Amino acid sequence: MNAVIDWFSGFCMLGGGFLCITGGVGLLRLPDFFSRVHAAGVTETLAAPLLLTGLMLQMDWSLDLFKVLMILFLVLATNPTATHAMAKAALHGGYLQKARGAEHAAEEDASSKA
Amino acid sequence: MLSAAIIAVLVTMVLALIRAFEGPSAYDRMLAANLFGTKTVLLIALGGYALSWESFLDIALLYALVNFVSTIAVMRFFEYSGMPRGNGGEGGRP
Amino acid sequence: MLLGFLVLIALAAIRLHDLFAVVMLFGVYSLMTAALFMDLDAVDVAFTEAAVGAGVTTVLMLSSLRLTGRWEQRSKHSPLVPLIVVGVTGAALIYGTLDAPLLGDPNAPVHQHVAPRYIEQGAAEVGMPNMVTAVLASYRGYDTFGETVVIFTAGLAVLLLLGIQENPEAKPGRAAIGDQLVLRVVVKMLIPLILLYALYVQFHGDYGAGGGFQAGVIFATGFVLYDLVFGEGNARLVVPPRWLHRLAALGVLIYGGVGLVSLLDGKAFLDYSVLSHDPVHGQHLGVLLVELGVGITVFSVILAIFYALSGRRRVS
Amino acid sequence: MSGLPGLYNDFIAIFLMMAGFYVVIAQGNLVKKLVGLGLFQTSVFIFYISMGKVAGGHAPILTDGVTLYSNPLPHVLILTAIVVGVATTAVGLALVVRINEAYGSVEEEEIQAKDRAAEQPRVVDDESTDRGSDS
Repeated sequence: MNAVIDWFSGFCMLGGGFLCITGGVGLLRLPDFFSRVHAAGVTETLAAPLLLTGLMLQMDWSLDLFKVLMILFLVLATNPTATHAMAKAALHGGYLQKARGAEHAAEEDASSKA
Repeated sequence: MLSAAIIAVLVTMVLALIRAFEGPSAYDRMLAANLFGTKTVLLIALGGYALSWESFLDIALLYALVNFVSTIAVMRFFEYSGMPRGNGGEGGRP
Repeated sequence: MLLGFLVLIALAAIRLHDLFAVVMLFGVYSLMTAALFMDLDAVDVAFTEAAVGAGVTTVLMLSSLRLTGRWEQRSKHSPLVPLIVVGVTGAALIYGTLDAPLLGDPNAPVHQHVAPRYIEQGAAEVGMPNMVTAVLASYRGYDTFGETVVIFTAGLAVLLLLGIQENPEAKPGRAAIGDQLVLRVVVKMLIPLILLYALYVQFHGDYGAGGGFQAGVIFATGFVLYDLVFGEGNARLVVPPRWLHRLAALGVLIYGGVGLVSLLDGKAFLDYSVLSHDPVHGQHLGVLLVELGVGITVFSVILAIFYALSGRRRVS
Repeated sequence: MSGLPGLYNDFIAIFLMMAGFYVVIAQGNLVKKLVGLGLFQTSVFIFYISMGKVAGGHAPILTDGVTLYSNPLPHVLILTAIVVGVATTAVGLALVVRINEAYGSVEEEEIQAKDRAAEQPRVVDDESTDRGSDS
């Protein structure tokens, strides 16, 4: 039984870590703000719970376990909300039009170079 | 496994920090700062367990809260407070 | 590693001219410092730094940036002279540290004088596991009283300078962030949790990390969040500004009152052992009351400062 | 990370302190100066907390079976200093806001220029009246 739990916790940790890095790379490499929000928000929402579940599986029964659960819920509640609110704020600020304009300019640049 | 996860979190923090430095628009910076904060929460939770710090989970909980509050604050004051936004989201200089 | 992050962020903060980004980076920087404090065993300090540095300072700076404008002008002076001054000072300081005790050296002079007494006798004399709280509220109660009065005075100064303006536009029932439905629902769920957590920090401070300073800040953060999302009108219905002045004074009064009680009972000012038959129990009660006073003052001062700064309208 | 070479923390603290110092003396924007002061403050905190660390020590919360604790005294000092720090920063921000309302700017150079401009006409007036009386 213990071996199974260890194995599963290791799997959670590795998966979480992998998703974490994916989100970071996405944040860095994707071209505009909305796709970056997507990368950061979506991976984060899965990565943080995975890592915390992995942690919980390694811990003993105690108050600390409950606290990790609280953190998990908090992260799950706040994180998608924050990214959603940010995306909406960007829409509200008219970022989309500007981004489109910039994209057109970039495309024109590219075509003129080519 | 634990150390692998910690390293992954640290790497992500570096990536987010780079985006926060460059981040052409203010929204990018907000996003990167938020991601960085969440990663700090994870780092404290995992690292605190690995190094057996004292009451690290209280701190992680507080971090998650504070991170959320400051993200909301940035958004409210940046976007919804009627600031003159001559060059709103762009990274250009006045 | 963490220190490297700190250096990077500091350098970036110097270089950037977008003050919004600078303030955001400063929040991140505070989080990093707090993580560093965790590593150096300073749990309570990390707690305070996270709540204050990353939360409250960022919010206050942002709300004043809104008034003063976002862009910084490039300086016309050459940076050479300041760089030389800074370089010379830094070199002198580094020369000074060469004789300093190494990090973690148990024989350093700092650890020789009063600290052993706090560590060895603290449990018997004050009777609470968290030494930081014991030293803060009992052994060094005078200092802490002074700090509380300083905070109170700072709150007074801000109120004198700015005052809390009534804003005719901010009616109750008008949300600040227009169309963010999801945000409003989540925040509404979150705020009771924050307040509950603040109370936990306040009264758990004897046993674990926490105490009056942190709890006051977190409690204020809860209301600040409410103000941010639901608008000033609503927040001021919940906690009217004129209460805050009285609450701030009340906190200091509780602290001073505890001191006076022990003075009247024939012991020194802020010697809590008279509060109960058993000296240790008296200490416990005294620390609890004093922390409560500190918490109330910090909460009301920070909320008052926030109201004053965020309620200010742009002139012109 | 407890095994870092001994003076590394001090060096970083000094570097950060100098960074804050540089911002305060070299850059003109008053809000940025406050951020610089914040950097300066934090470096002092880091210095104090590193001072209180004992190698192999435990956080100063009594636990069964632990005998070696880090020094609680610096923690207490810094804990209060942080909260006082935010209060003083708030006073600084309030002053900046008032300055902005009075001068319409938070750049040091512009404020000084306006001060000089406010003083200049009086001087000019004096001179002109002097000349007037001479002639």
